[in-house]
Amino acid sequence: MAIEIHLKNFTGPLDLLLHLIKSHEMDIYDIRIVEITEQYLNIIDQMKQLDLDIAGEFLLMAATLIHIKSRLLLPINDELEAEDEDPRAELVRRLLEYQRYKDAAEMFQQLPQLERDVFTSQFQLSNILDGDDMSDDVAIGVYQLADAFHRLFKDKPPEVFHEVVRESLSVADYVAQISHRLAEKKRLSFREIFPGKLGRLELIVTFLATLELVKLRIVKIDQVDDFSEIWLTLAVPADQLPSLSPEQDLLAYG
Amino acid sequence: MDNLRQVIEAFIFAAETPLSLDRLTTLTEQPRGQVKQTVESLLSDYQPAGRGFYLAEVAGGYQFRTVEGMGPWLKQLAKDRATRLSRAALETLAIIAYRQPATRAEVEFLRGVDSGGVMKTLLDKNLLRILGKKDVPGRPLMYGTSRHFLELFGLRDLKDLPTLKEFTALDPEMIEAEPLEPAQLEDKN
Amino acid sequence: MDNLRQVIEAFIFAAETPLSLDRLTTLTEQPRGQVKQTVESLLSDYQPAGRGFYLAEVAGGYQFRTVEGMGPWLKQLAKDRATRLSRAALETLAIIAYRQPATRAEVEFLRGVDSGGVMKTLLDKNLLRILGKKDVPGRPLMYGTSRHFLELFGLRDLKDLPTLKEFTALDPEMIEAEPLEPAQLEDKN
Repeated sequence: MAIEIHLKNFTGPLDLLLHLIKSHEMDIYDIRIVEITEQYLNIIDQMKQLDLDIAGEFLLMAATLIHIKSRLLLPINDELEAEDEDPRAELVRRLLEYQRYKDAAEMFQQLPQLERDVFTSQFQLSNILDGDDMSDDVAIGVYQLADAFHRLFKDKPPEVFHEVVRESLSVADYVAQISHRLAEKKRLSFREIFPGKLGRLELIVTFLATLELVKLRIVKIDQVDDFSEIWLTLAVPADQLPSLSPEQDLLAYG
Repeated sequence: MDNLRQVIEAFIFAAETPLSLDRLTTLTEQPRGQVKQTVESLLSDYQPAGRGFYLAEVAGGYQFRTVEGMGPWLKQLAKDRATRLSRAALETLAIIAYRQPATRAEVEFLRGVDSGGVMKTLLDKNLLRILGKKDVPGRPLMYGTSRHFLELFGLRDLKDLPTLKEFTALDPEMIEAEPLEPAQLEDKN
Repeated sequence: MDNLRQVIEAFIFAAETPLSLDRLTTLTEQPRGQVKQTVESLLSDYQPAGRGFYLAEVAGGYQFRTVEGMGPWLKQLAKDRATRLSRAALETLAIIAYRQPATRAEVEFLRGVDSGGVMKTLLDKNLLRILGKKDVPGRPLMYGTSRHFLELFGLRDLKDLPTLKEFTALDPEMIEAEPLEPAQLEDKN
């Protein structure tokens, strides 16, 4: 009997087994293990011939089936038999338990789902309230917190971070940091170059780094009027930055 | 307050998520009993029969929702809004909904497959939440369903979950076969 | 159609923008005259007087909206959203939760933007607290999370926070991103 089966149609080996049991009209409490093992292995073989990746879980189940089969075929030892349960029992328990959640999943699928079967008002509160845009707000939970932290590192390779913190007063690092920020923001005011409460040394190094950038003609300085804001812009294309940034040891300050 | 009914109606209508009685009491600054009475009167005024939308009790609160059966019509409006859940995702959600708090190992044992990716998706969709760490060696994370899960399926609370069907094809001899307990599961991993 | 009124009511209620008569005619596939008549009957049923919301004619269409004068009340809904934070606030909170004690400069370096305002908001909401001053030039303030933070996120203590390893283990694809463990981070400071 040729069965058209694709593993991807099954959520896992238990799902596949249940399907085989049903399609062969077996009693789940009395699985014909030899037959089912053969069927199962055939499917795995077919998939192998098609050179498809078979998830480890499906192979693990194959091993389990073979093991059960071999135990059933062993000559019965009367002494042990009394204590030993049916080798199939554990598998049956798992299948039954799995079947319950499979049914529950099916039931969920049939419940009226929000945005699929039922809908809520799309009235936007922000439409009637001035300047209270809450579209950016997110539900919070431990997961969201961990996710937010993780994303920061995904966007920013940790290596960069190490270097800067360990040698927090290296001009070269500040040069890299400032030019990176400029590449991102296009334009920074002189004040923005000094974020937050910097220590005296940090202020000095930041200032030196800024001067260095101007000297290297990587950064351009503009001021419209006397005493008005001083603006810094990148004088070179951002993609050339890596090749232009000075090496650590080229800078006398170290 | 003269217009308590009006204010409560507006609150429930304008809120993004269902509002509980407690929340409404805080928002309106009125006695809880009075708020409750008003909500009940609104509930009976906005019955589903014959209407396009009604006042529903969901996720521990109140929310105006379209009546059931409008789905096929409204589908035209909701192009990408629906949360499509795969069978694997629904299975995982079902296990966690019924067994919470559940660990990843437990889910994987019951499903027989690696479920990390699916759980991540469900966490991203805000259908699961992390409940803390289990007091066993290794301190694995415990997962449960979120309030949004209740909203999505229109459940008032977790007690509203339909009971799990007892074993399909029930065999009297097998009734003793108890569902696996988390304690038992832990040993398997 | 028997339930045209019900369907139109549901359409207007669930749509993101006001629906015009033409649009409703297309959506319901019913004669325009009949649609018009139904909408008019709905308009007279959902008059603003005494209600929290009503059926409004706006932008050439129909839409349910809160009645005027509810603004001051509804504003609370926006303010007092206990379980929601802006993305920027969540990000900042995450950095401080995992790296505490953390300085403002550290938060700003990781986020790449000025974070003074956000940190102020978090301090106001009692989610952060000041742990002291760091023994480095400039003696910057060090921040950590508060007890209220634990309450809000349902954590017993900080050890209950998922480690990034557990977090990435959910999704093998994320492992490449090579997260740092809190303990590792400690050493770098």
